[in-house]
Amino acid sequence: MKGIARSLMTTLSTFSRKPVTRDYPNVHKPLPERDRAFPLLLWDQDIDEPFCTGCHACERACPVECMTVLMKDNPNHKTVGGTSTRRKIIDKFWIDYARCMRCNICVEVCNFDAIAMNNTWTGHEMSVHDRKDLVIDLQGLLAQSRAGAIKEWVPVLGQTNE
Amino acid sequence: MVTERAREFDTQDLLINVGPQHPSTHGVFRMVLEVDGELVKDVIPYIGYLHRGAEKLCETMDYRQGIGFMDRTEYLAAFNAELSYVMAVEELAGLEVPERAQWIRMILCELNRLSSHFMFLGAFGVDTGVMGTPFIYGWREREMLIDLFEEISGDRMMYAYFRPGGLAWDVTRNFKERVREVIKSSAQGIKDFDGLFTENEIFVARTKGIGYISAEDAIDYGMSGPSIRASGVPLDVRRDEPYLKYSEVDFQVVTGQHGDVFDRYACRLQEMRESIKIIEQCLDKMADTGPIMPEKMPRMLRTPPGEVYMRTEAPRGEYGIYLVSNGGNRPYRLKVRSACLSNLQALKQMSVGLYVADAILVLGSIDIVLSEVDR
Amino acid sequence: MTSEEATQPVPANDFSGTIWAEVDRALSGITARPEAGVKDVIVHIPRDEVIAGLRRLKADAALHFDYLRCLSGIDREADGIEVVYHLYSTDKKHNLTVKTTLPMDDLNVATATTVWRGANWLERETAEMFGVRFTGHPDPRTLLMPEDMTDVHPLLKSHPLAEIEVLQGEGMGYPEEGA
Amino acid sequence: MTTSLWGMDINVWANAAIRLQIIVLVMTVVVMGLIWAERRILGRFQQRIGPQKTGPFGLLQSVADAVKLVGKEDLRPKNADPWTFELAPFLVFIPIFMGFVVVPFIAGWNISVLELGLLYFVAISSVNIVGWVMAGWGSDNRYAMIGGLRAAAQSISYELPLVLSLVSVAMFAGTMNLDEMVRQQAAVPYIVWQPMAFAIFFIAALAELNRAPFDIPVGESEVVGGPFVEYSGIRWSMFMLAEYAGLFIMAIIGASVFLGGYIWPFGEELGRGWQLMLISAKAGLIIFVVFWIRASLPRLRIDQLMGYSWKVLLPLVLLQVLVNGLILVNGWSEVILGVTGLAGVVALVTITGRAANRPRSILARPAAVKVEAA
Repeated sequence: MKGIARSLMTTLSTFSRKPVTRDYPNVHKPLPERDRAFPLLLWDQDIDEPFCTGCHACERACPVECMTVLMKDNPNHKTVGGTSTRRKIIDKFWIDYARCMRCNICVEVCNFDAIAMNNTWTGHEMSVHDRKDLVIDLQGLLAQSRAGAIKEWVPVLGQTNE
Repeated sequence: MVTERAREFDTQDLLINVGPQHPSTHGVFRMVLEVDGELVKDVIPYIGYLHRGAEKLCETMDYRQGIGFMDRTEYLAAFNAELSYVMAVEELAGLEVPERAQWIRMILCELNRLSSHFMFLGAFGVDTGVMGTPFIYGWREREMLIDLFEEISGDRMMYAYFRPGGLAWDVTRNFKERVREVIKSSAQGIKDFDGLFTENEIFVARTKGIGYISAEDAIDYGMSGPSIRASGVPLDVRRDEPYLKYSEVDFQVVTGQHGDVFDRYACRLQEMRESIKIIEQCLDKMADTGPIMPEKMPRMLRTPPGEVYMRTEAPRGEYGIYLVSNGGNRPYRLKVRSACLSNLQALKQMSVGLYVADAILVLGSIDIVLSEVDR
Repeated sequence: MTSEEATQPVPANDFSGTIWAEVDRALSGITARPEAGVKDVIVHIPRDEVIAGLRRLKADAALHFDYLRCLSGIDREADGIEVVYHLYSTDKKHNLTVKTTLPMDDLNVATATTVWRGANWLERETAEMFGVRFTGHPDPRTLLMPEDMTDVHPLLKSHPLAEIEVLQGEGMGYPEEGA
Repeated sequence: MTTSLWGMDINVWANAAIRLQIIVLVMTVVVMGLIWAERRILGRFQQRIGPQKTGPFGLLQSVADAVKLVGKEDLRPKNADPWTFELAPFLVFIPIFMGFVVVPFIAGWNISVLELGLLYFVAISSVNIVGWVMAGWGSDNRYAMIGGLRAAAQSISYELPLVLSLVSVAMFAGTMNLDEMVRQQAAVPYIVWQPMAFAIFFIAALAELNRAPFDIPVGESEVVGGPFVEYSGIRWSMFMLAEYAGLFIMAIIGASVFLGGYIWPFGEELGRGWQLMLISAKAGLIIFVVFWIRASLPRLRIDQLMGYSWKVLLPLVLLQVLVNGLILVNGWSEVILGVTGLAGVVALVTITGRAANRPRSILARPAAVKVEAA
């Protein structure tokens, strides 16, 4: 019976401890900087256009082929009287969040630091009624960064803490 | 006598279908129990409900892309699964992993072992019939560990953090303090489980002496991990064929003596204490800064033709990756040697002749993860 | 080990420092061809003799390969299918890889369940994935695949991987794709 | 045939009907409260909060659940035996509520004072086994059938120690009238003279109510809910209602028979409200322990469960009856009763401990492969 008593005492000791419940939908725990939700595109606030040039690097590297990228000539390029140094720029971009497996490879292969994993709660709470709604277009992908609502973390492969 | 009676009353054995949606099958495992009253006469396991063809998929992906799929074959101990995979690639490509990266890998794998075993303790406790308490204890501690993994790798379960050659990026700056904090909380969790179960008479009466498998049988079935060590076979890849820095740390290979359900439980509990010891040693020996990837990494990793069978000790046993390369940037053939699959084969031998309730415990004590069994 | 070393085929007579000498002794009378692997020695044994060879490797006192780590297949396309046995000795702590090659038109090999019971499910998996028939197998059902799917062998290179379906439902797809 | 209710003289049957109606209504609320309490208490034992969203402290959670259950479709499996399946919940539900007829809540307030109240209670409370078996059989589900048969075996086995433990108290009290028994405890509750009977009563009551660690008929991890695996909606909620009403009635009976009911330690002069508080506190304590045990102990196996009843509880409680008889017939001091009772508790604990720690049938084997020093 000693063991049963010990077991009862164990539960009694947890009874007196503070509950560990996180009141999830009401209280969101702070997410770490590196948190990985779904990828989104970043907005170059200085020139007011996306960083993405539509180079297809991420599309090719994606293991699950969830991206579709189309590029166009940049109408804002210097040669045509604009302010941008980007000759090509993203025209259309779709990411199927339903298929994305959040492996971070697209971020690593991007040469322009134009794509990042969403590290805010908006990136996690994506439930929709129809799978179709998880295919996000360019506007949707850029919206959060354009509004400045994200402090992105773009990891560099093999980067150390020096 | 019995057969005569059976003829007289025309009795027949009852077939009970346990799973794939039964609460105690830990996923989508299905077994058909042939019972006579409450006694199990035969067990017919069915697996494959979670087969996603990870091996075939990896043949079409380059080495980096495959990492994400390895996570998904072993979702409770994804670091360990990744480790086998990236080490197989490193072994083939002849990559030298920086020392610091090895220490970090080791710490993360041992932490993952802790989190996986907490999950086992919780689920197994619920199998024995405690209303939810062990499960919440397990989740509580696992949550701490997972939060740490999230801080480091960015994801809670599918880390995709190890890369051929090292690590994707460095750990957080307060890594050591955070790990110390977390293992302190884990030690408390182990204490809680110890208090809840180890001496509890009912638990002892339920688990001791059932689900027996002898050392010879366990070896014959190819069991591994705590399931075989409980039978008294000190089979541990970490010590027999040390990888990473396991030869430089001091730890015990925990073995049981009886090969029953209780020993499998006790082995895991003790193994968690050993894991904490390993982590503490790693923290002491690990450098604070240093490279985590080799100096020169090719943009697209190619391996020379050849093959390697890389084995590591995952929480559930030997997680092996058989990687065959034909010189390209992707595996020619990838075989995942699943510890659970081999452990599960012995289920029938362990459960026949027991009560239905015991058969559930035996299944729980093997600690299966169906994504690893089915891949 | 650098990549150069790994690619260099070790001369067939240079297996010093490996367990090949022991294996050669244990397998006397059985055709066996060694090959250097990255970690373990690989031994090729013809199909007809492989089970006898495995049994001897297990029974041999000095080798005592009592533990079957893994059993799998490799589709070498025109060269047939290789059945690979990874062996381990729990007390002597050494490894060996045994391979046998089956020609594509005759995928039969005797079962290893008579040597290790643990080969049971591994062989079932290999059988359904590659279409290899393990003669004498006590339980030749499918393992991971549906019970009636005995004519499809997904891990063969000839078996196509399904296209990632662009449409995820009726009338769905990337809007304005290719526009 | 008239009797008095709130100062009015009314027909005795009408009186009973009115009182029973009140009981059923109050009990439904009490059961909801119990379910809420169990969830909150289990939550705290597991270091979480429990229901907290519906109403203050989640108090309305049970109401919300009840509304949901009532609104749910009442499913019946195609191959189920319609009559057995539909009738079973009532056969579980009604006997439990009929048990409330004799329960002495407070002084002068029970539905009916029966001279053989205790006998009536033990008789009526065992009828619901029929309902369990019917539910198990009628569902056409193998889990349900195993669960139903387990329930039958278990209830029959534990009925005996339960009844005999009450018998030993009745012998001591010299009456089976529950009201009378409570009044006799004004000075000293019976638990002092009959500690072992109380221990056995508590254990057997746990088993009778299918509570942990004796919840094998409904064992979630084995038979997935047992007899009511196929029930849904209102019928399922009737099982739940019966389960918690049974828990409550057992706690009240235990508090009345062993812990001095509404009388001890403050005497009979206490106001009715305080009496209600007192009995609620005592019953609440028993219920809390039941919840506590549920949060801590694993489930027994069927053979261990049966063995424990027949090999441990039954002989001990029979011995208690014998000792009681001996002492009462010879007119020895009550103190001997208390001492022997305590000795019995010690024996119970020792035997239980030894039974659980029996050496394994498997002998320890030296490691098959030599362990080398790490």
